[in-house]
Amino acid sequence: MKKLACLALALLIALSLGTAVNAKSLNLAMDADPVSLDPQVQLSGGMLQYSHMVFDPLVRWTKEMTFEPRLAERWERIDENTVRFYLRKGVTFHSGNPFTAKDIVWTVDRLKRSQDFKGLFEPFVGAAAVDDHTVDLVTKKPYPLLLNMSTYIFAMDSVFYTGTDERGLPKDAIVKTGYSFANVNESGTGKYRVTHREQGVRNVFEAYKNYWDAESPGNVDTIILTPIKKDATRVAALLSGDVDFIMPVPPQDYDRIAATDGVKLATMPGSRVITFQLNQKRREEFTNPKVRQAIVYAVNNEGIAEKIMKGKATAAGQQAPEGYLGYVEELKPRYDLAKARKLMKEAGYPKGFECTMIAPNNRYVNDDKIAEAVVSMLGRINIKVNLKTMPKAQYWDQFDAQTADIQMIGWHPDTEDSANYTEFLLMCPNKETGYGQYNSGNYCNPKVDELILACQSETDRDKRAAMLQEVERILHNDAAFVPLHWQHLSWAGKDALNILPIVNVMNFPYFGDLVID
Amino acid sequence: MNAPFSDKTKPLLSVRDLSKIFDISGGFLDQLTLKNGRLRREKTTVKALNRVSFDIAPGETFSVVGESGCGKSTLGRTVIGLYPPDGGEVHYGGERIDTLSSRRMLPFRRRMQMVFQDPYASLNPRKRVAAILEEPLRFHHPDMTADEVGDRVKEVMEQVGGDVQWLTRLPHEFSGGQRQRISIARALVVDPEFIVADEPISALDVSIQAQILNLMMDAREQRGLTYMFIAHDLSVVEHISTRVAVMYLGSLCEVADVDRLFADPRHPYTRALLSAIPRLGKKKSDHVRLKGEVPTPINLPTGCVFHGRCLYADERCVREIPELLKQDDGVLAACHGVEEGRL
Amino acid sequence: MVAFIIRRIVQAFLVMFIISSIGFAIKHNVGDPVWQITGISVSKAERERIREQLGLNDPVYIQYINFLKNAAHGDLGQSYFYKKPAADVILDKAPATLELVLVSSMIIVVLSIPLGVYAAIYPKRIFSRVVMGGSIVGVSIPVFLIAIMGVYLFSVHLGWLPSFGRGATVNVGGWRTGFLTVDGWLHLILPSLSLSSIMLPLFIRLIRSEMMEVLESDYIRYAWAKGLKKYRIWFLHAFKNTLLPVITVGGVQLGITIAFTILTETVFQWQGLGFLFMEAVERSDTALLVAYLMFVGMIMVVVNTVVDIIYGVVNPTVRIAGTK
Amino acid sequence: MSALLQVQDLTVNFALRTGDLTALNGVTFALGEGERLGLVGESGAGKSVAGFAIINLIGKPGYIAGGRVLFQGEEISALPEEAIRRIRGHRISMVFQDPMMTLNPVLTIGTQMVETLQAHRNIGQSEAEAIAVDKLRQVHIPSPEKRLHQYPHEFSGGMRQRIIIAIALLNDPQLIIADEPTTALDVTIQAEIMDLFLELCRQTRMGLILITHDLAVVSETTEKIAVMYAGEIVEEGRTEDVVRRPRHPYTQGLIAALPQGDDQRGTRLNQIPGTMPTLTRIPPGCSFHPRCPHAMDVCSERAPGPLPVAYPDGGGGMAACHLYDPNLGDR
Repeated sequence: MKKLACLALALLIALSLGTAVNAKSLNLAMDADPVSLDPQVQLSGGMLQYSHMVFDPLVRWTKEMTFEPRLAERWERIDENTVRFYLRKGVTFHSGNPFTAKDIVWTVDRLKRSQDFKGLFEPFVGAAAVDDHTVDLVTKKPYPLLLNMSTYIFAMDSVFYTGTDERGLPKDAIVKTGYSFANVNESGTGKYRVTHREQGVRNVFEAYKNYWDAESPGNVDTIILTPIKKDATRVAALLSGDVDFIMPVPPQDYDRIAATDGVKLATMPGSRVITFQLNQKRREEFTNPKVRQAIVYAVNNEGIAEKIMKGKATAAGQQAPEGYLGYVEELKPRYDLAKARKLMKEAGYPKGFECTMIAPNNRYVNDDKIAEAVVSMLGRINIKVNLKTMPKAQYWDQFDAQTADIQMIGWHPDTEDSANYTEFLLMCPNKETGYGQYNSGNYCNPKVDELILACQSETDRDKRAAMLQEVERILHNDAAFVPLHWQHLSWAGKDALNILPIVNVMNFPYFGDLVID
Repeated sequence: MNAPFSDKTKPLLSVRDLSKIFDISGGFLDQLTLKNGRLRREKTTVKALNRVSFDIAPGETFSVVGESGCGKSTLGRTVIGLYPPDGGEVHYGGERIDTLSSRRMLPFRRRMQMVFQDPYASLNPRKRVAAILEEPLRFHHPDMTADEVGDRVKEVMEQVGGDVQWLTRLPHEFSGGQRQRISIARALVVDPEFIVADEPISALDVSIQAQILNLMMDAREQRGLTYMFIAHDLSVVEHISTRVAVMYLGSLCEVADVDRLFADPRHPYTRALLSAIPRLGKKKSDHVRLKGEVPTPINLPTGCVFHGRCLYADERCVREIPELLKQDDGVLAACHGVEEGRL
Repeated sequence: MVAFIIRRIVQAFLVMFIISSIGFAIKHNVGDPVWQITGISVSKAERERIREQLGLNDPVYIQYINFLKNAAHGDLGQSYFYKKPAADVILDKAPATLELVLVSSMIIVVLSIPLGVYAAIYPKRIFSRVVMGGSIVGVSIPVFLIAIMGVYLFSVHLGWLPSFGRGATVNVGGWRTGFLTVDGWLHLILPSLSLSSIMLPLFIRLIRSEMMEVLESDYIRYAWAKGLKKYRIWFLHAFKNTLLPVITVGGVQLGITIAFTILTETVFQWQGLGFLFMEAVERSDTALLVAYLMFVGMIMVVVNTVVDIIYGVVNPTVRIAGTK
Repeated sequence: MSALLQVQDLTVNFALRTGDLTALNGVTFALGEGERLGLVGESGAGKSVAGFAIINLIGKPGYIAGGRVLFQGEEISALPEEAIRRIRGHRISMVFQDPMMTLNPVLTIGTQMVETLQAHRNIGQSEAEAIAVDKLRQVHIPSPEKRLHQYPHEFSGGMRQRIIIAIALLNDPQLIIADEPTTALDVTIQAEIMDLFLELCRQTRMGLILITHDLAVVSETTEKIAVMYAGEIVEEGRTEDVVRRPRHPYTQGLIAALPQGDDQRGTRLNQIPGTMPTLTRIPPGCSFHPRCPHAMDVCSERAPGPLPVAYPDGGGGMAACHLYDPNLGDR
């Protein structure tokens, strides 16, 4: 008996040693760490990156912007308002609880309560369990973005999060600014469990031994996530070997990293578009399409992408990048100073005018430098711009109050869909519906609104694409806004890391699939 | 210009029971102390002047002598109104001046001037001499024309033995003696009657001291000035004074004509002080050696302030504060021993 | 002594009150925290609801009164970002900063005293001139640059020292210390050197000029006239007197070092109060901001008190204020 | 009387950027054992420099440019630093002007006394303290054992100066150089300190150089007087001769400038016109000639050497004045 025990122990040690040999650990440095362990407390890039590590969605985006099954093995549309998902079997949460359709119903219910997600899930009636492993997602009317939204349904452990905690508070509470059970505890189905969390200092993720996805080639068992705020420090940490992987990479260090042996840089055009809005309510001049066009023609956004963004941005002539439904091939950046001057003359402003501009100085890559460049470009068509830049903490209040004639805004659609840009940035501002929430240009074209509203319930992909492209063309001709560029995403890591397969345009690296040689 | 004070029989300056207390205890929190487990507020005060009374007749040079810290400078400054007194009265030319508003005090400020010990500190280093001298003149005589002011300044400059060229220079360009001449000129320029000179020669070398003393004596003769002369150098005091007051710890010990004081000092402290004066060409005589140390004016001794150091003190001296009493020959002495005829 | 203690306590409260008022006055300029705790696509109405919930729509004076009420009970409000009481966050991060400042101060003291004294005794020697010249250069280079240069030289290029963070720490009774591990010390070297680079030149210059002044004094001349040996004159007579102004000025300067940790900690991702403050500003985490200001204010009062006590110990003519 | 100290042609220069300045110009005097000499002059005359030059303790940028100092026959001006250190505070002690500034404020009296003993003698702490207590008693400090542990600020000005004198006495020196020892003190304290000096000199046969601006103080204390003007000794002689029958016009002027007491009260004092020249502007020839009532042509051309002067009672002295140059004819 004793011998047997010894043998078993030896075997156990051998096994653990064996796995230890294969186990790789990753020292990861990002500019910030997740603000909470509750995936529904805030809708932000950092939280989604976290959710993909610890939780699994029903489906997720591929690099090609198609959907791949995760917790849903397959799905089918059963009527115009309903899609049925067939869930993966044998999946367990980190708590050990089995994953079932009930959890999806619970999760969607909670999403509809979440302050940050309720807007996105507004079109949904909810989820209904058909059986333990089948669930229907029902929308109020035909909804073309149902699958897009399913990428946000990160299954939460309904049993784990139900009831009250030791403080007597409900475990499912969503609390933004204080303690909640979900803020400090997690039970997802994702590859990694949070084993240590010192917010802002160090987060340790360990592979969950009963993780369902055995097919993934990923071989990282431990991820140590350290937030490093300062760009230069983050780069130095990689170059000195203190960390293995950093994101984002500041453009000014692209060349240095590319030139350094042992580390490599990965970049990819992203979908965040940087624009300026011309406020037609504040400036009479901006109601004249010729003036708006003149401004668009005067802005050399290719030059900005080349010089200021060091080539790590793609100059834009429209809102949506290539790959999006609304993308129109022929809408190119249009820099033509002569034409801009001519338009100004035609519009009746040969001598130009003076106006104001605001931009943040720590929100987008090189935001203040871009604004300065645009100011000098507009100077060439005699528009004298008084620019004020400020930290993002102060910027959004100013933006909201529309304190300047020209305001900068960048946008990335949470839905990964063209319509989202227009809904927030260019539809006629409407307090009731919330459309045009960030339309500080006060551009308002009923035709555009009509098209966008129509495509919201158009489930035919081709018809929908045609409508969205029509919108882009109208906006282009109207010069509804000043497009600058789509920011590139960037990551850098040691050579041994196979970065490219796991990164994507949404900037949610799928660390579970990371292979370290 | 006012005529000099003419009535020689009445005092020009009369000081009655003048007291001055300085609060050195700082802010409220500094005053807190713990006594017997209780928090108390206690003020620390320096009793710089204790009921000082004297008169100065017109034309006198009234000297106040005493050792450092005895209150003689405070007396000068309180008399001239730089410090408000905490008790007693100051009368000038028959009028009480310590209670006057600063506007009503203005004419007296012209008639009473002060000269300080350290001309380095009392002359504004960034102003030219001309500006320094013109300033009081313009202040007290706003009706004077620029030419009149200029003439008056030049006149005074020559009187103090200065040079007209000095006027364009800054104080630091002068030696100590020259600077003291300038500060005397500043006092004289408004044609005062009464000058309080606080140690005007202490910072100067012997040969320069003589120059300044002569200057002061000349000015007195020419202008009929009255001086209150504050000094610690007894041989100088003996030389220029008509009357001398001896101070100890904020109180007057003895006031007498200069001849009487130096020939026949009454108060034991005066005796000790005089015996200590070094005399040229005399071998050491017997100094009256005082016992103990000068007490602090924070905790004044009871009775006679001098009793702790006095060789003749008795039980009454510890208990009772002696009055400044007039002796047969007019000498005023505050000493029980003198009163009782013991000394 | 009683007055001294009472005064310090009153002073501390006064400082807290004033600082909290200032903190409150500026917190509305730092930005709207609601933008920082919600995703950008959240609707205006939703955002307004959150603002209402957090009491941000109340008039400022009501907010301030509420704050004071809570502060009286030791509650400085919730950190939006850390989702914990701000005071807890501050206490959590304080050890990192205090250790950094402590080590920097030691470096400053250990280096500035011998260098300053040497430069005062031998002002004309080449080494003294090099030290003084170097101190001018040191004063004029921003700490940020020194830190980055240090990282690139010692971490990236030479690979001797870690580039960021505190390394391995040990929790001793709630105090997370880096002093007990080799790794912790390695991580301390660059940040503490960078931080000390701000004050070191000032201290060298201060000690030198004070020492030179003391060396000119009558009692030093008298010490020579007594036939004392030079080392005794320099290191006892002169140095002890040099210390007096250095303690007064230096104590305050070391207090100011806390403020400079903002720069150093940001560069080194040093998870202390300075870093916290920077983040609190960027995140409009206003409760944390006010708590930080109050904590630093309190540290200043404590430093001043300690300086006064040390001064009283070194200088026999000044017993602690209030004792007579 | 054997010579305790001989100062011969001592010259001190200050090296400034603009060139050397002569602060002390060929000063010569001598002092016998137990003798008391007064070195008198106004501020800037160089009397303090002379005092410090004797123990080779002139602050930068000053240096001894010429001459020598013999102490008990030994040329101490040429000694290396360590050897002269052994003389300072041991065989020659100094007393400075302002007792407030002279004692180190942060060290106890005991420390400052014991270190002075231990710097020169190989003795232990308790033995040193015993000597210190003894010396404090000698200068009439009450309860000296207790006082040893106090700091300078706990003493009054007069007490402090007595402590400094006690420190000066610690190693039983043969000479004390007292630089304006009573200038900062009140007149009654001054009298006490001067009495103390006299008492000590008589007890121990110690030499004393009393540097002061106050002729009256010197005249009561010393046997000899040397009068300095602009870095030179212009007159030297027995105290009563110099005070009663001054020969140099400067000494004459100086004495006449002092208030003389009862018989001349209220009269104008004699004043010497002008001021003493600063070191940068010393006139050629006799440095006093611009202020001298007896100046002759030769005075502005040539500096007078030390010339012997005689007194009716057979005493002799020296005056650096062309008036006493027999070659120029008696006046």
